[in-house]
Amino acid sequence: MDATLTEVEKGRRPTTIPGLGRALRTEEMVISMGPQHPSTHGVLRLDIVVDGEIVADVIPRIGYLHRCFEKHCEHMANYQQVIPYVDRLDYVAAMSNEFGYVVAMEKMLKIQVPERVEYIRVIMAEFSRIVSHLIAIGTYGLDIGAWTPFLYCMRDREHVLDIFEETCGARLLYNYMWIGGLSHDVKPTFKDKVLEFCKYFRPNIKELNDLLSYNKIFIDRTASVGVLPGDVAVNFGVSGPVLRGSGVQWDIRKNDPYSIYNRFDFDIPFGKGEKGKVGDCWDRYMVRVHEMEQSVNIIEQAAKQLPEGDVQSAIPKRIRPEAGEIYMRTETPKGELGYYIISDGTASPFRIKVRPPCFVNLSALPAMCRGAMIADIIAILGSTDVVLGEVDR
Amino acid sequence: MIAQELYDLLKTTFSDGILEAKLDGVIDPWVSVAPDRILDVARFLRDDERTQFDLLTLLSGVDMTKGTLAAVYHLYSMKRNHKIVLKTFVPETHPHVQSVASIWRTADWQEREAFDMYGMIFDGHPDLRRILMPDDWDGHPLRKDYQVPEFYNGMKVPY
Amino acid sequence: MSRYFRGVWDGVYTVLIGMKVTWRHLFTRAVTIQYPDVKVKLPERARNRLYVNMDDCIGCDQCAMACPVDCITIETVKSTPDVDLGLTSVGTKKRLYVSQFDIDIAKCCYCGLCVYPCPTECIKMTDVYEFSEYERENLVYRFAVMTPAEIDAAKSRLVAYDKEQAAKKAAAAAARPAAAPARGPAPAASPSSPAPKPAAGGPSPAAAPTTTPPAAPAPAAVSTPAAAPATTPPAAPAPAAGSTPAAATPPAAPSTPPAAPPKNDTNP
Amino acid sequence: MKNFLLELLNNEALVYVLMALVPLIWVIPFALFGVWWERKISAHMQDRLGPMLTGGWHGWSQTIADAVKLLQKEDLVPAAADKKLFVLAPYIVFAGSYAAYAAIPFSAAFVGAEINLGLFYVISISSLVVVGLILAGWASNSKWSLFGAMRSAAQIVSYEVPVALSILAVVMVVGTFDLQEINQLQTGPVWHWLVFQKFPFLFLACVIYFLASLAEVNRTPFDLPESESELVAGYHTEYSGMRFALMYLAEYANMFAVSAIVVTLFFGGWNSPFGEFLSGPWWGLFWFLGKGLAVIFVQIWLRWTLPRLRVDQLTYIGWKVLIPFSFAIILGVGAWVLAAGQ
Repeated sequence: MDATLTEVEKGRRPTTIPGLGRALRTEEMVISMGPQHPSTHGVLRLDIVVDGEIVADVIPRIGYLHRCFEKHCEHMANYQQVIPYVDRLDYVAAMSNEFGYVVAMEKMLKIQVPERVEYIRVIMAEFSRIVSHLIAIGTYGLDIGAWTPFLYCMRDREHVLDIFEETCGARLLYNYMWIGGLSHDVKPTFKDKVLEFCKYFRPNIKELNDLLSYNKIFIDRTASVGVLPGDVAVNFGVSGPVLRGSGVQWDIRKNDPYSIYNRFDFDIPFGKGEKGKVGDCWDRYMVRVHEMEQSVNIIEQAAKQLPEGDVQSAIPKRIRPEAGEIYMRTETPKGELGYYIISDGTASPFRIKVRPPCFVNLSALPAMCRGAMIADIIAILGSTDVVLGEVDR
Repeated sequence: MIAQELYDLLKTTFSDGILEAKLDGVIDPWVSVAPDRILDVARFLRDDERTQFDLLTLLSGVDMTKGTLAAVYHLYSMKRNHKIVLKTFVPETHPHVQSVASIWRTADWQEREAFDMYGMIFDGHPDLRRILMPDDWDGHPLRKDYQVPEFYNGMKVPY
Repeated sequence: MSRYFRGVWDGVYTVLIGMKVTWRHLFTRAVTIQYPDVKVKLPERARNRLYVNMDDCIGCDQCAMACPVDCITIETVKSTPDVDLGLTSVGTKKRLYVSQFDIDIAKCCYCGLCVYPCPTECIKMTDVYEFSEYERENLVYRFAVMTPAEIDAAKSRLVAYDKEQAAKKAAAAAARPAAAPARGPAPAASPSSPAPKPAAGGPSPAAAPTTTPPAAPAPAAVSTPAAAPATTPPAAPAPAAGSTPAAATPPAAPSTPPAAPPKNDTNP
Repeated sequence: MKNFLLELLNNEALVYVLMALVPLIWVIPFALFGVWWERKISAHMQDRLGPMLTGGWHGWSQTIADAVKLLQKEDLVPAAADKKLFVLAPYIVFAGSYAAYAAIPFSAAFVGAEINLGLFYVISISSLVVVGLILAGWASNSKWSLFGAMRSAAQIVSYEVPVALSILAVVMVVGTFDLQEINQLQTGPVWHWLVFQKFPFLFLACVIYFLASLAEVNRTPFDLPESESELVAGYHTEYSGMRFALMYLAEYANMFAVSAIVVTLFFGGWNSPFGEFLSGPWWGLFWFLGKGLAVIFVQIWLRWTLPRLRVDQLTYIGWKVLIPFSFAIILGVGAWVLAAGQ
């Protein structure tokens, strides 16, 4: 047994029931939730120490999906081959992962990519934010017990995936953004389809709010549950909607802009404690809903400004960065995704370390869960929106 | 605060703890700290009014080859919007670094990962266990001299 | 108290709103399709099963090198200058027999990185996405069209050619100090002592820069250097070519075990 | 019907056995149909189609195929389970829900047992289900099952109270526990139905009874005992094959039983909504089953709309919302009856 469990066990003590006259031993029960469990969003295992339905402690156990991403990268023949692997980190928002990686590599190689590439990348990354948040929201409803919003979310997601598939041929793992450019230029009908989607999608957000977000049962389940105060959140290093849900107005797209995000007009939604306390599950959830609206705004602006040009002109013939290192971070749907890339001057990477937002966000889970109920763990875990592909890499 | 000022500040505060620095000609300037002073440096950087590094963005282990391991700390201050990279180099034979999990709680898991992958021992860590690999795994896979074992618990490791 | 009633009212009201939404959807058209009966036309860029047009493949190995998961295995045999392998559809001259072109589609991650470097655009991703199999073995697609007999023939021809070249070279080397007149009979006297040297010296390190994949069967690779010089005299066709009894086709050439090509330059 | 069979067979024991089997003719097809219907409704609410292949028209025989598959499955009992109780539990669950059918008046001519405390009997016998659920949870020797069982015990026990109180309001109006008699009192046009009597008290009583009955049969938003996202499947996590099918059958039988009570108490039971028009024993059966299915439709509709409550909120709603409101209704109805009587 490991240290954490025994510590909890030390805390067990006989409870004297008044009137009964003798000590009645109560003890905590350890429930192993996962790795096969309907709502651990993959293969996460939580050892839950419960006292009745009250949670005394949660010990996450990860690594079931560990696929040696960093070791693989060190054995790649070149930097380009890393991109399919990068796709598989946060597999529901693969475009965002690629975006972070190519931005880092371009900064390292000092490549200036054409305007059109930047715009398309921003559109794709924001689409992938919408896709990821749709899954997060849908499965969150599923965790709370509402089935129907999940399928509405999936329905809308398909429209985005259609656009992705038409552009690069894949629906989930794209390998679309390359170092210095894109694998394909977009289709001529792309702009119309994007604008059409924006028009289609906005009413659906409202419908989702009617069905789920403002439902009294849903609010009861999520408001004032799993509160993570802002300063604790920063200390835990959490990022993305989890951090913003805690009321910290922090978004790398605004605070440390990369690519061309400084050209667009958008807001950073953050938790205000509308229905409960600041930093509860409902705030984290609602930040995602509002972020989808903001993403639609960005996509609309970008699509309207989309310049003409060649998307492959800046792709280098051979990628051989000079020895050195870089840490580059981008705002993915899950939070701050950073790549710490060390090059030793050869064609294959010396070290690629990912700063996985889900990994860091998950590490704050025990702090949010203590004192909650079993049903709340599901709600809290769902609201942190972890993707195990990224946690375990 | 730019890197040079930070370096000067650190140098005057911890004269012997700051070993070297590379501030120009690199994308991210870094300062190297002695492994047994990193806790003090971290606490100073977080608490001092001039620095206020409230966010440990990334803690990563690196195998520098030639028998040296490194722990790399990417620090960022949300309040002051500046950043610095700290590095500590330790020999592979004695990979002991002070844990900063008491300063930034995010270091808890990230140090466990560095321990798991590189075998760096973070002294003072509350719960230093493997995190991604199985508990009974031999060796630390991300070291450059790591040999992939043929068998794990009697099972053949196929690739 | 008013909060209590408010809560009750909110509960009832929001539930009714939710019910209105689902009621409305009860009568909207389903967005799903009946998949095996109805199929969506995939866009032209769809990335699914890999296909290789072997007529165009020049065996350059670029796709195998680009693959991040090493699912492509290519082996080639160099052709002799007297054989014309024809042109590809884009007009590149083919210089190599492609004796093996295997794609383990079970490993493939459909990234499409193999498609871009191909100089003749012969490897491409199709829109075929239904190719499940009961046996994992069936997922290894073998695109090479050469029969073992043809491979053996090509190899032996190459060995013979190499030998001839070596002999020529040796003869030329011998002829230079011995001046002109010895030129004519030199090829005939080929199995003299210096002849097998380049053939044996070339492939012996086996692995290094050839196209030989790591999966190449070890015993064959080991036997090659030993077998190559051993079978050079055109006397023993039977023991080496056990796998192809019907391989009587190669004109005046011995069979060699199907192993790595003797020469190591596969650059197009 | 009993008298008719007695004349025909002249054997009392045989007649009782036959009478006991009659509701099965409805329960089993209903469970099969109900599962299919629920899947179709949920599918269309979610912009999908649901099962479409098996059997041709809209996959009508999908659940039949499912049932056949479940019956063919290997009979699994977990190694650590208490085998006897584990085997026994599904039967108790099913017996509890099936026994309620004895007193349910399907039509003017058919009711299994004409008990003059029929309503009382139904409420008490359907509580037997909870024993089966606890047995199932305990015997499985799985923590998830145990959690589900404990939750369902807590839930069913707390929701018995609002169920009984809301029924009490009805009994105060009609003055009888006999379900057949309650039906006869509602004969006539729609406004004779009890749900429209003493408006709005009995209407509210109807709503309260309906909500509480949702909790009794573990339907969303009160499906905590088997909440699939928290407790995997609650008390029947470890069940598979035929036993699982039996659990499922019991769930749907129970669903119809509570709907039948709703229909009988508030919506005129087997009475035609058009007074004398289209009435009679067979039409009565039609109306009764039709109304029952309509109530089940609302149950399904709610299930596919709402999220699930938490266990403390569930008890909150039971004790602090439904019970005070039912007391208020009893007061109101009592005052009304008193005033009307004088």
